[in-house]
This record gives sequence, structure tokens and C-alpha cells, in this order.
Amino acid sequence: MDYAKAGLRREEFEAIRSALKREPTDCELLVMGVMWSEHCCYKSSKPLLRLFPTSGDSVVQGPGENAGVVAIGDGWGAAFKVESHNHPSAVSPYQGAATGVGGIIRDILAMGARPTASMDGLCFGDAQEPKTRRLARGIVAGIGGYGNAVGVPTVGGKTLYDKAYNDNPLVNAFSLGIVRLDRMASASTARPGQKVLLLGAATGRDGIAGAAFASAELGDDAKASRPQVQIGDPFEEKLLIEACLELHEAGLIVSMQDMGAAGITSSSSEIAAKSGVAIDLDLDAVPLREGDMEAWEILLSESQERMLLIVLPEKVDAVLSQATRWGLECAVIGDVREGDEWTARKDGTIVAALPATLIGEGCPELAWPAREPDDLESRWDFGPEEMDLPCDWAAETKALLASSDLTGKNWIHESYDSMVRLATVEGPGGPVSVIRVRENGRLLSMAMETDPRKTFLDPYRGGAETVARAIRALAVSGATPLGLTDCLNYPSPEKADQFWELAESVRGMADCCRELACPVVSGNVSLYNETSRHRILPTPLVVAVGLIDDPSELLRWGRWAKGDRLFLVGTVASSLSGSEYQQHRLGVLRGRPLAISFEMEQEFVDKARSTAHLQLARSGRPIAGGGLAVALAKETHQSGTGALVHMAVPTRPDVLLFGEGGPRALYAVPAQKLEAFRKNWASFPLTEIGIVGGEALHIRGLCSLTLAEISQSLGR
Amino acid sequence: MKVAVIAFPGSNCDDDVVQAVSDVLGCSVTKVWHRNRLDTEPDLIILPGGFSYGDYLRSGAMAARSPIMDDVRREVRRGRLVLGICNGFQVLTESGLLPGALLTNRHPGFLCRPCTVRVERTDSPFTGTFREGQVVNFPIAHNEGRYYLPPSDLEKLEKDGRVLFRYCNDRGETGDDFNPNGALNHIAGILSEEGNVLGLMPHPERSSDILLGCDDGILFWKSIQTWVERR
Amino acid sequence: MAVYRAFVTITLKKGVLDSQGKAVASSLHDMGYGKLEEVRVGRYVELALEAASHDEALTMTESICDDLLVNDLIEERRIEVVTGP
Amino acid sequence: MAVYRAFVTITLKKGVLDSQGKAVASSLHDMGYGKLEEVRVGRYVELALEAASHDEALTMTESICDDLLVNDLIEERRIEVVTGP
Ligand SMILES: Nc1ncnc2c1ncn2[C@@H]1O[C@H](COP(=O)(O)OP(=O)(O)O)[C@@H](O)[C@H]1O
Ligand SMILES: [Mg+2]
Repeated sequence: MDYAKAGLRREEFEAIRSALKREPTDCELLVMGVMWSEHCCYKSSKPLLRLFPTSGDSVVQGPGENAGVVAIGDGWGAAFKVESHNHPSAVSPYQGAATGVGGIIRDILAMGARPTASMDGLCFGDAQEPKTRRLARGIVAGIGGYGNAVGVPTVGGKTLYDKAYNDNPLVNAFSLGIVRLDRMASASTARPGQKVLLLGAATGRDGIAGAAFASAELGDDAKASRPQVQIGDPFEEKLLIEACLELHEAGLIVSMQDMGAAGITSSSSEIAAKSGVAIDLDLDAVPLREGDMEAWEILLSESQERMLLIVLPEKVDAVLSQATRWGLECAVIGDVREGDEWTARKDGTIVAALPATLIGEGCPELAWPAREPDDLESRWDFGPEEMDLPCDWAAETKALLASSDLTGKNWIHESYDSMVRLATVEGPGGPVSVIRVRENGRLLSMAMETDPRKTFLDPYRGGAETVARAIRALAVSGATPLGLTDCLNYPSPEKADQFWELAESVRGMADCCRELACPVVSGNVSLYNETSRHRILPTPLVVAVGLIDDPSELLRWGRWAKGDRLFLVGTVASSLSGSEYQQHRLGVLRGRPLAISFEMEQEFVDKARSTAHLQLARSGRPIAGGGLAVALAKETHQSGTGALVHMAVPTRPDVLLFGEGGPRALYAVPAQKLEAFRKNWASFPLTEIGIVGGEALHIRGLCSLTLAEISQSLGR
Repeated sequence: MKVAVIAFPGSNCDDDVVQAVSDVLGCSVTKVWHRNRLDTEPDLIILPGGFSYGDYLRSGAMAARSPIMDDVRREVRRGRLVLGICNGFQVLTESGLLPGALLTNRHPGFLCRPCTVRVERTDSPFTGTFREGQVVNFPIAHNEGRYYLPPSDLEKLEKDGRVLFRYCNDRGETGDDFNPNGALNHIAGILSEEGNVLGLMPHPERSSDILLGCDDGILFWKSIQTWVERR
Repeated sequence: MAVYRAFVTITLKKGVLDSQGKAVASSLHDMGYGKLEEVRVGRYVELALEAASHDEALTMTESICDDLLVNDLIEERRIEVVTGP
Repeated sequence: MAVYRAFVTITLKKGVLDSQGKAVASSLHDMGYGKLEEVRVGRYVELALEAASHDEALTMTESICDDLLVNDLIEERRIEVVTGP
């Protein structure tokens, strides 16, 4: 077989040949082709991922396992990760999104954690396109269809629309689970003499070589990618979750591994490599859905709802009988031996024999050339004076509120079960999602953010701003950041300017993570999100997870009460570059986003946290998309009361109302806390901007919006 | 008081119900796997929400045919209380323990949100501590919640006063705008003829802890406890 | 004993509002299918079963429908049985 | 213009996991139907549409399937068209 047919480059093929000191078999070539695809081995992004800080006081498990783990107190940990399912969702929206949810849940499960909360990050094409509506409906239905049935609440997410995603919608699935730190599962605990078991669904032909497929640009005729779609069965997954947790709790398994991309091959070779052992697989023992499958098909099948277990020989019977109790198939499919080889046998003959470390870690890294885009300076060429001031501020604000990125997401999150498991303290629709950890009485605050427009305009600043946004949101809610997971969604890295954007934005993210002490503990990379017509904007998405020790230290939002004073903390003059307002009003993407000041960010984080902990405010909301105006409108709407806003306008009113960027928040402070609140924020930019009360949001000199008008614009 | 929660494969509110009931009432709540039999003598049996058997074919259909439902029938005949929440309600109609059927929502698609319902009577085992006409918030989360019964049977159900909860707005008014799924007569929960079986689409267990937003469900659990202890 | 194949089509009874059918119809209208008058959505089940005769296969299918596949209160069925796997 | 009725049966392609069928089969087995060999669950859609001819009705149904009803990646369809409402 030709190595190129297996998806390998010449130098990769040579690397395999020289490691083996012989010609690889066809089966081995196919296996290596998938395992050395971008999706599985990160060959283009590995050098960049090294920029991320990955350790910190709370980090128990950094990148390298199925999910990262941070300590959350009293011997408990939170395992979390975000993963992309972009390409499958583009081809088959329902199934692609559903299996994305299923896959990330199994990653959490593989850490021995009970999956407790999910979130989804969605980027759709132009909202006016019928194709976008169809894709969006299918994707949302798939996420709900799977997540609801497995009983893991979807507690929040992020959705944005931009024509850049017309051909490549993005589906990033995040999940978090709770684990006792002394009971964490790991891929590095297998020892010679133990057995390899396969638990869950029978293996079929679905999704074969899906990983390779996720690493290539989508062909213009997506239907041609037919056989690579995976089908999910949330019912089976629910049983699998319960069975695995029970087996793990009972001490019946040594190690477990989810089967995602490249199925049996990746899960077993990963365990072999990480544990420093050899694994022999007997493919004849694998329960099949179709009898006539070839060895490589069995090895690479991405049939869903399967887990690989490593079990002590004397515990095998107990595991098999537990599996039967749950109605799940389970079979012994191999042995753990001394050595470092990974072998697969079928019909008595060896079809593949490769060094385990070669499979997972041997792929030569690719160093794509990076070059600053020629048009970078012209991207920055924008001044607010290019925009006329609106003559009707009320109409302008209402139109912005009604724009698809900011509102109208109820149809999405109401189709998700956000409350199952009785842990959801703050569900979808707020700046952060908050769950209660019943095991130790604390709260976890989670913020998902992405800002592709600013990242496109200035990748470094945009990357940093994305991370900062998530951390600011945590801080305003009262949480201390513990760690962060990221999904890097980009077009092809093989074009120098696109690789530069990737590299610069990762640098911005990494710097921000380091400066604000929020280490990266897990993540995922999805490249080649482009077709001949469109390429996506550089879209790094992050979820930051923070801890609130006591529920009384949570500061909520949308809780204004009459007489509260309103404060804007942070600068009054942020920027319209890459803002929702600019997009909405001019439909252009130009200008240079604000530079980030890490000292100021850190000061903001500290002061926001003490505001929450000392209960100095009644309501607090970070200012993000849509700027101050949108923050005011959302607070008005949720609080069910208006306000009189009167402030000096030292800059253009549109910059004041709609500008974005930098550490900023809107607080409502009750009279008896005014002094303490001011003292807390001394030395930080602080502006008193109004007082709560009345039936309208009245911004003196500019506009007045009734509660009804606001609700209507927000589409609820 | 002894409570048993039956878990079918695919149930996913079983742990929630166990947690809410034991937190609120401090009583012993046991989870019973569907393959085991119901041999203790619980005062209350709960069929929890979720997606039993994946909700494949028709929601609740396969769970309704599992052997443990014979035990549930036996306990119903003996006058024990049985509560089916959401998917549990669907199991009860499918098994014939309650009349009617729960059809795909008027606007097809899963719907999860806070929801106000009106307590129609307070002389049932499940509602003794409410005020008549009281409006409570029990969240909903379902795709098949549209209660249906042929017209003549529906009339009889109403005449017998077996509608216990009705969807309404926060002032207690009923109307199509406040009916999330198109249920006939805005029905959210009904009683069996003997009054000891309740099927309820909304989730009182999701409304049993103020930290999670609402605790109207506490009154519901207390009603049951009071009734059981009085007997 | 021979193998038979039974095809069961299950639809909502007339008089029971078919919300899925209505939703599909309205989607199709939005997509420009103006000449569509009605859509009804149902279920289709295919069974392979062993029986001594065509009649036995039919009886068995009827009873499977009664016992599980069909809810008589709201649904009606149509059964077709053919010989062969 | 006349009214036609189209009956569409949609099933999963061979080789695609039929989780519904699996669950139904195992329930039926538990209920004592031992002679059941296979169950496959699909969807059934009935359309009433206006068309100039039988052929046009068929073409329209095909295109409705392509556009909305059927996911070609995993499903296959069978269409039957008859005259009359
Ligand atoms: N963008 C990223 N940032 C940090 N860690 C990453 C990133 N992408 C991947 N990783 C880490 O690399 C490892 C392999 O990732 P992946 O192949 O997605 O894992 P899995 O096979 O468990 O799905 C994981 O530990 C993951 O957390
Ligand atoms: Mg994994």
C-alpha cells in the first residue's frame, strides 16, 4: 500500500520504517496514518502548546491524560476538558454534535470522575442563511438529545454567528466531573499480567478513520464523507457511565480509557506507552456488529459508547458479571505483558506489531512557516470617526440587543436539561455557570469565552482578551480561578499567515494564563476548518473553572433593587474595534483591540473577588459583548426594574456605551455598602453612573428604554 | 416513613429524588434496581424521571412492561402511595396505572425551564400542606408531556376531581400561553381513581433547595409525609 | 419452522393531534413546499421471527403489537407479513 | 392538479447501529418472545400533496426526502405514491 493513501507524509513514512527496521504492513500503515493525523498527534500544534503554563497550586493533573484535574478542597477534584467535534457536525449535524457530547463525557469518566456538568461552544454561519438554520437546529438537537438522555446537565455555553462559519460550524463540547483525588484513574497504571477488556457497544464500521477525516479540509461535497459518521446511543452511554463508576468504586479496575478517535488502537496503545508495558490484542475476541470486518477496521472503528478496561486477572469474572447486570457487552480482548510492543492478532496471525511509544509520541513535529499577514496593518486601520453617531440611540440599542450574537439563545438552552443532578446553582444565560459540589459543599464557577473577531484583528491581544474575559467573569462571581481548558479552532496551519495567527493567539493566551495564575490543564486542537470558499476566524475557545468556598461568597447578577447605586468599574473608554456594535452597525471587522495590562487585570480580579466575598454589592456583571449598554439592558431585564443612568461622557457616547475590552464590570450597590464598596475599589477606575428604580432604563441625554422594549428586543 | 425509588436502565433523576426526599424529610430512601424485586414495604414508591430504555419506541413503554411493575401494581392495590415524575408519569400511563397518554409536545422538542402550576385540591395524600389554588414553581424538562385522554374520559376525570396540578401563570390563571406542551385542560398531574397514584410532569425534586433557585417542592414532600404519618 | 418478516406501520389515530407531523409540514412550507396538504409522522418496525406458518407469524406479530409496539389509546397499526429472512 | 398520497418508510442503513431496535428486541425477549430474531425500528411519514401527475408527486416526495426527511448518511427510504386524498 502507498503510504500517502494511509494519510502519511513521506518523512513520516521514513520515520516509521527506520523505527521498525522493516517495511510496515498495510494494516500498520493504516493504523499509523490515523494515529499520526493532526487530530490524534497534534503534530502542527505541539510546539505551541508548550507555551501554556500547566502547573500551579491547584493542578493535580495537567495536560496529557484524558482530562485535566484541579483540587477543589477536602480531597476532591474537578476533572474537565473541552473537545471539538467540528467536522462531524458539519457533515451530520445531529449525530456529529451528539457524539461530541458523548465523547467528552467519556474522557471525564476515564479519569474516574462522575460527569456532572456540560457546556457547549457553538459558532454558526450567517444567521440569515437557511443552511445555518438547518445546521444550528440539528446541532442543538443533537447536543440536547444526547446530554439530556445521559443525565448530565448542560449548564451553559456560548453561541455566535458569523459568515466565516458558513461551511465549518464549530461544536466545542466541555464537560466537568467530580472525582476523589485518591481514587483518580490513570492511563499509566497498567502492569504485566493484567487483562485488557472492552466494555460497552459492539464494534461496527462507523466512523472508521474519523480522526483522519477531522484533520483534513472538508471536501466541497460533504456527502462523500459518508461512512465516517459516528452514531451515538445515549442510552448505552448512561449504562456505561454507571457501570464504569461502579466498577471503579468497587476497585475492580486498574485503569480505564475512553475510545475516541482511532478507537481500540489509540486507547490501548496510549495505556501501553504511558504505563511502559506491552499490550497484545486478540481482535477475534472483539464483539462485532458486523461479522466480516477487517483487522484495520476493527482497530480503527470509532463506534461510540465503548471503554477499554485494564483488570487484574482474578477480577475479570467479577467485571464480566457486573457488566451483564448493566446489560452491557464485555469481553477480554488482550493481555498486558512486559515490554514496549503493541500487537494485534487476527485469525491467529499478527497483523500489527509496533512500538507503543512510536504510535503515540513518535510522530515528527511539523514546523510550519509563520508570517505576519500582509494586511495586518490595514486590519487595524479604523477610527470611530468612520462611524456616524446614531441619531436614535434607543433604536440603535434595541437593534443591537436583538442581534443574533447577544440574544435569542433561549431556544437553545431551553432544549437542554440544565437542572438534572440537582447541582445547578446558576444555569444557562448568565456570565458564568455555577454548580454546587455536594461532596464538599463548595461551588464551582465556569466561564466559557471566545472572541474570534478580536483574535482575527490582533491575534495576540485577542487571545489574551479571550482568557482574561473568562477569568474576569469568574472573579466577578466571587470565584478563584483554578485552571483552564482550551479548544483551538483554526483554519489550515499550512498557510504562513494563518499559522502566524495561530501562534500569536496562543502566545497571547499563554501569557494571560501565566500572568493571572490560571494554568491550562487540558485542551484540544481542531485545524483545517476551511473550504475553498470560507475559512473560519481564528477561534480559540476557553473554559475557566473557579472555586467559591462558600455559597455566601457567590455574587449573582440580575438582582437590582430600587435605590441601589450603579457603578462602572474599569475604563470608560474602551474600544469599538471588533465589537458587536461595529459588526452590527457597519458589518466590518477592523481596528485594533485594546492592549492588555496584566497588572490591571490582576487588580481587577482581586477587587472583584473581595467585592463578592465581603458582599459589597447586590448584583454584579462583567462587561463583555455589546459593552456597557448591553450589560445595563440585561441587568434591567433580569431584575425587572429600570434605572436612571447619568454620567459624564468624556469620550464619544458610542464608545462609552458599546465599547468592549479591558477589565470592566457593572455593579449595583445597596446604600449601606456604598462606603465599603468605594473603599474596596479605591485606586481602580470607578465611576458612579446611576441609581436603580423606575420602569425604564433611562440613560440621560441619550435614550430611554422601557422594560417591555428591552424584553422584546432580547427576544423573551 | 420508607421510600423506594425505582431505577430503570436510563432513569436519570433517581439519585436526585433520593437526595431531595432524604434532605427534606430526613427519612430513609432506597434505590431499587428494576431487576430486583420490591420486597420491603415502602410507604411511597417513586418512579423517577429520565429516559428509561432510552425513551425508545414510546417514552415509558418498555419500563412499563418490566417485571418490577407487577410489584408496583401489588403495592398500589394495597393502598401504598405511588408517584411518577416526568418519565415516571409516562411509565404509569403506559402500564395502565393511570389513564391517558403523554404525547410529543405541541411544539416538538425538549423543553426545560421553570414552570408554574396550580394546586387543584388539598385533600389528596400529595397536597395536604398546600393552600387550595396555590401557585408553585416546579421546573419541567420533557419532550413528551402533552397529556391526552379521549374527550368522554377526560370529562369524567375532571368530574371526579382527579386533576391535581394544572399549568398556569404566576397569578394562577390558566391559558394556552401558560401551557408549555399543549396538554389537554392544561393538565400537569393526575390522580388514580383510588387517589393513591399520582403522575406529575414537572419535577418537585428540582424545587426542593433554595440554593438551586426554588423550594416550593418542600411542601409537596411534607404533604406526603404528613399523610403517611397520620394513617 | 421458517423465518418470516413482519412490517408494522404505526400511526397516530385520527383525532389525536400529530404535533410532529404539523411541525414537519410547517418546516416544509417554509422551505417552499406550498403544495403540501398534510403530513403525518409515525413509526415503522420490522421484525424477523420464527414461526410454523404465515398465520402463526401474523398472530405473533399482532400480539407483539398489543403487548408493546402499539398504544391502542392513541395509535393504530398496519401489519404485513412475508416469508423469508 | 390532483391530490396524491405518498407513504415514506425510512430505515437505518445496514451496518448502522439501530439502538432502538436493539432495546425493543431485548425488551420483547424479556417479555417471552424468544422466537424473535431481529427488530429494526424506523420512521414512517405520510404526505398528502397536490401534483399534476403521479410522476410529479413522486419527484416532489423524493425532493422532500432529500431536503428534510431523510439523512442519507445513515438512512434509506422507500417511497410509494397513490392517487387520491
Ligand atoms: N489546546 C490544548 N491545550 C492544552 N492541552 C491540550 C490541547 N490540545 C490537546 N491537549 C492535551 O493533549 C492530550 C491529548 O488530547 P486528545 O487527543 O484530545 O485527548 P483524548 O484522546 O483523550 O481525546 C490531552 O491530555 C489534552 O488535554
Ligand atoms: Mg481520551
